[in-house]
Amino acid sequence: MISDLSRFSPSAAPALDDDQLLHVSLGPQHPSTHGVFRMNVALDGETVVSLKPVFGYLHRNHEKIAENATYLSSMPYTDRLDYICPLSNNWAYAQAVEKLAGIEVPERAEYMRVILAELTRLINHTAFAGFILGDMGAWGSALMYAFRERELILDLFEDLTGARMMANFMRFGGCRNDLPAGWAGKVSALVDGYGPFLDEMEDLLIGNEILLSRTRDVGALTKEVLINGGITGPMLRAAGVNYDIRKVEPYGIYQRFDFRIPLGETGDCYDRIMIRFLEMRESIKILRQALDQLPDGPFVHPKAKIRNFKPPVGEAYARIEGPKGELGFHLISDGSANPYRYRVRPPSFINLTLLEDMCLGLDLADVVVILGSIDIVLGEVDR
Amino acid sequence: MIPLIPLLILSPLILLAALGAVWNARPVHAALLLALALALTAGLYLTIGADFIGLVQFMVYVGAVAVLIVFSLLITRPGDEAEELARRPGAAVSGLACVLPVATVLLYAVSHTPDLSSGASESPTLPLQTLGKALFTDYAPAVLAVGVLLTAVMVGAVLFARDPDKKPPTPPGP
Amino acid sequence: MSLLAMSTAESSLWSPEWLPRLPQRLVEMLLRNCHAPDWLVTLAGYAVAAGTVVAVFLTAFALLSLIERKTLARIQNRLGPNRAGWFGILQPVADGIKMLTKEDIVPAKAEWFLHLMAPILIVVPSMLALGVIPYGREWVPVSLDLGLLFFFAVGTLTEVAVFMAGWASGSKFPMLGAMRAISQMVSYELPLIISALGVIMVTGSLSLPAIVEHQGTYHLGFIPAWNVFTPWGLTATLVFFIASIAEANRCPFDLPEGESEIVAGHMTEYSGFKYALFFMGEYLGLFAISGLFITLFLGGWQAPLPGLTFVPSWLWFFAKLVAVIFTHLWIRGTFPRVRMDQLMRFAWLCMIPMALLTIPAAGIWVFTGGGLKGWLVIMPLLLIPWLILTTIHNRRLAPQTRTYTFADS
Amino acid sequence: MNLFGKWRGHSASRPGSGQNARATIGAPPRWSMPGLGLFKGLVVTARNMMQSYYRKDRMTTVQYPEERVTISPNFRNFPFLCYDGDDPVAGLRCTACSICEKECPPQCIYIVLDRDENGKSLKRPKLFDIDISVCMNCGICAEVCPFDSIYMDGQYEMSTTDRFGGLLLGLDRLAKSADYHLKLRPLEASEVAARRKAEEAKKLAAQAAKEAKAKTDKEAKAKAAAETQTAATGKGETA
Repeated sequence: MISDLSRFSPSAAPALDDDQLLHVSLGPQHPSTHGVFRMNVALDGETVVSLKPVFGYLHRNHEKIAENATYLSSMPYTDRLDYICPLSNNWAYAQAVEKLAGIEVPERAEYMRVILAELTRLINHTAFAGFILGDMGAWGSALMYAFRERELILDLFEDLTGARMMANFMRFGGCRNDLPAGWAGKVSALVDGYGPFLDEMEDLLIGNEILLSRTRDVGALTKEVLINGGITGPMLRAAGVNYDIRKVEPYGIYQRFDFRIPLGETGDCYDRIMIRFLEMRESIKILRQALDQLPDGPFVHPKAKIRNFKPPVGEAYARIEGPKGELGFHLISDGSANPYRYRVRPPSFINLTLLEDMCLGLDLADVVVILGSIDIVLGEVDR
Repeated sequence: MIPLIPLLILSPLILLAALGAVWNARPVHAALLLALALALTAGLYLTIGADFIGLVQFMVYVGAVAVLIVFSLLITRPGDEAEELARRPGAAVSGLACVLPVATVLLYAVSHTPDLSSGASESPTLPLQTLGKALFTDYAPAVLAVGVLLTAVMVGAVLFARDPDKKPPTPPGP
Repeated sequence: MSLLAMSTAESSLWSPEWLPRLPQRLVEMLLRNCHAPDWLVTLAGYAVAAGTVVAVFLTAFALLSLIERKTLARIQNRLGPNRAGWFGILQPVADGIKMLTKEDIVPAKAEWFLHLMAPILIVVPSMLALGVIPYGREWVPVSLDLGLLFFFAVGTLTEVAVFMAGWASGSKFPMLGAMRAISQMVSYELPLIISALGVIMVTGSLSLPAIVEHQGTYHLGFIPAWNVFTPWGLTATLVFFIASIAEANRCPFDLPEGESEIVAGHMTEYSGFKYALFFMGEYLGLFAISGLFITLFLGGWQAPLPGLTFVPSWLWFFAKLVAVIFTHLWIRGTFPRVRMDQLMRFAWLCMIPMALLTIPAAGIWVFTGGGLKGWLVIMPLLLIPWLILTTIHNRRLAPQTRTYTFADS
Repeated sequence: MNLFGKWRGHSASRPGSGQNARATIGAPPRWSMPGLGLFKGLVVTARNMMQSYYRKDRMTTVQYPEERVTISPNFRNFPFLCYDGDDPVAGLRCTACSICEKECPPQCIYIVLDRDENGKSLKRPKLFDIDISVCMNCGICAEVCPFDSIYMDGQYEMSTTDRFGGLLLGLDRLAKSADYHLKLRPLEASEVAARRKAEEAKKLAAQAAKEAKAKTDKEAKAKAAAETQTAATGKGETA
């Protein structure tokens, strides 16, 4: 149980002929892979010599469909990008269209959006903690605890948006409907109960020696590599790069809240887990402030159009700090009811690009943990 | 009286398994047949009342030696080298050189054993304590020599398996 | 009528202590009454005794497959299977029917004979091992002088079986699983056997009933003289327990079948009843190793307090078995899996040194005659190396300083 | 038993912004008992196991179908068509304008306008099909409908053994009364009903005004016509 990688260094792995290696296809039907992701791994013993990710099994032509549909009809499709956190996707897309058409968002809607986005962050990071334990072979206990809390938030979403996951809630210029009576109170009750739950999860995970030895010094890359690879989100911050779009390029009303960005040092899998836990604590802080300050007013801009929406000719890129990283939407309008070009910058997909660099020279078992620590959702990778 | 029936059943089986182990072209099958031969030999010991020897034979030879052979086959993935080795001109000579002394010793031992069917009327059961005492008093030098040999082998194996250059993994640069 | 007369004469036959051997006794009596030859009586007696053990443990296996799911479900705040019968009690039956009716698939590249033999060879040694464990004062299916040796000897057969399963499947994941399984079993058999040596030294016998008898007294009138309550015994208990988890391929050492990495290891290419046999072999192995653990360290069938001896001894054994198996389930519900190199390192750098230390410690214990003097001499002998080992571990493994910065802007 | 130092409550203990605050997490004890973290994990799972016997809120599952969670009234599933009164055909609010058909993201709505024999629109659907195997429950059709006709249903037990016909809902299965809507979502439905009533009243008033105007117009026209006629006749007479 001693994680001393030096004995198993990649540099010591002798160069072998291809036919001496064991070629294993992990996925698309494999119990470890998230969704239908596939890795073609060449093993020397159990040491990874090469790893080729294969994806596209869940490709749904999202971008092309969006170019042939009205602006509003793409909104429900964004739910299905990263289906763990649909509301942040909604926000990113709504923001892009608002930028394109120059639509104002009322105060109350901004607060609602912040509350929903931070709840989504809680969902994502909680589920992540459960999933990574599953990847390490724990028999689902952490996952069940995580999903129990996630269910509570999903109940709130259902009450507000009508759907647990596929919310389709944000509209250009606000939100679809106002908060139901008593909803804000329920959120603050949930936020108050979330701290103890996080304490429990930390007891279960953070000090666990097996988890420590499985995750420490596994899958670390230098800051430079991560930045050059375009990695964003908790993965980048775990390596100590202070890059959070909520601070770097504040959108919505994030500059009104007092919160901090946790940064790690080494960027290994353990730091990635820890950063997510710390981010959840910060999200709770944001949620408390937002709930306190929630103003009255319209939930959508009164002049926002639902039918016959045609933004002026132009181009817009809007990005938010999604739970998994920078989520951006790039839209080009030719003045018609459909976008001329519609492009998503998916954090999962881009974070996945350095998978092989992280895995080389490590064990097969580490590959699974590293893939888990990247936190991908195949809906977003394959689009 | 040594039970004759198990001997008659087991000995041909042991011989067959041993011959199979020698002649089988597939190394894994040969190793498994060797394990079978060793296990059957353990059975032979058990039938003549040498329980301790039988069980130790089973545990050490089937459980450890055969498994190690099999394991080394697994990690080395032998291809055609085995056949190639067998076709070498010196193979027969070196094989004979190994077999002859062993066979001589065995034949000598068998021919000098007193007639068991008349002499030992019942199977001699040796108490474990006696065995242990004998091992650590009369045969202590032999035990020590074996211990030294095994230690040397183990140290050698550790040194052999050690990685010569211990560099920490450096993440790939930009 | 004579049967009844005999049974009333042998009144002990009807005491609860004899209950598990009742079938054996009855068959023997019946045969004797029919003037069967002695060898037939003995043979039939053994057969019935073996049948009893098999029946008991197959029932226990069925129950455990349900209880495991129920316990894990409760740990995860679910209810577990509760649809088949009352509280899901018929779930094992449903599972069995499902397994039996499933298609048996043999891969095209498989060696069909070895592929078929492997599941059988997994079950047989576990059953054999169950035969030598003393379950009660009067219930020892086969009392061997070399019981412990027999147990370990047949236990080694599972390694060959696992190898056969992995190799004969002609597939990659089973091969990886077999490699992992063999290296793990070979590594953990050492601490397992070495930690049992202390018990042999103290008892002076390899016979399992003798080992239990030796733990039958009570210190100060209430502390049972189990081996776990001695300094060397405590160390050996911990080492043996951890090694037994690894031998039984249970979490957190379930690498050979680590499902998130290598699908199901050596069992990947098995389906239907062959898979069920693997499952059965694994559970029977768990029973056997836990039974041995209880016998060696937890006093076997001895009651935990002198006043509690009126309870039949085999009930105590099974109560302890339930406790040990619950611990296994609890661990499975909590821990993630370790990695291969960590597993080996842990075996060679931590388990084997500590196991080796129990041998001189047990020797000193016998030499000093136990008691306070024994404790005083042995504690430093075990504690100092343990402190050194944990310090080494702390440097490498235990939480090192990690500083997380909070950027305000 | 907090092995990992000051890592909880760090926000309170770390005042002052501007410079980066540092928190040491992940425990730097000089010597710690190996296995303590594992033990803490065991305590957590044991506590959860015990609580699962007496705390309902700990449970992650419910025993559906015997036990059901209460569904939020806002829950939406598949669309339905609303009709007023008792007649699903005559009272249907839908005018077959096809806005929902156009806006539907997965294009699962199919509408055919009903026409009379002259080819004139009857402003009602002849065919209105929703393929709920395609529908993704987004609710955009309900949102864009200008006639308060299409709403999202809360019915979720819709499994069927017929993959094709059973999942293609026609007018007969889609049409549901306004009372059903009121029962399903009282808040939304009563709002809609009030608005419709007001609109109806306004419409009626407008109609009345229009009719009155038309009447006056007609009268005026008739008068004018009569005048012209008399004039014409007068002319004719004169001619």
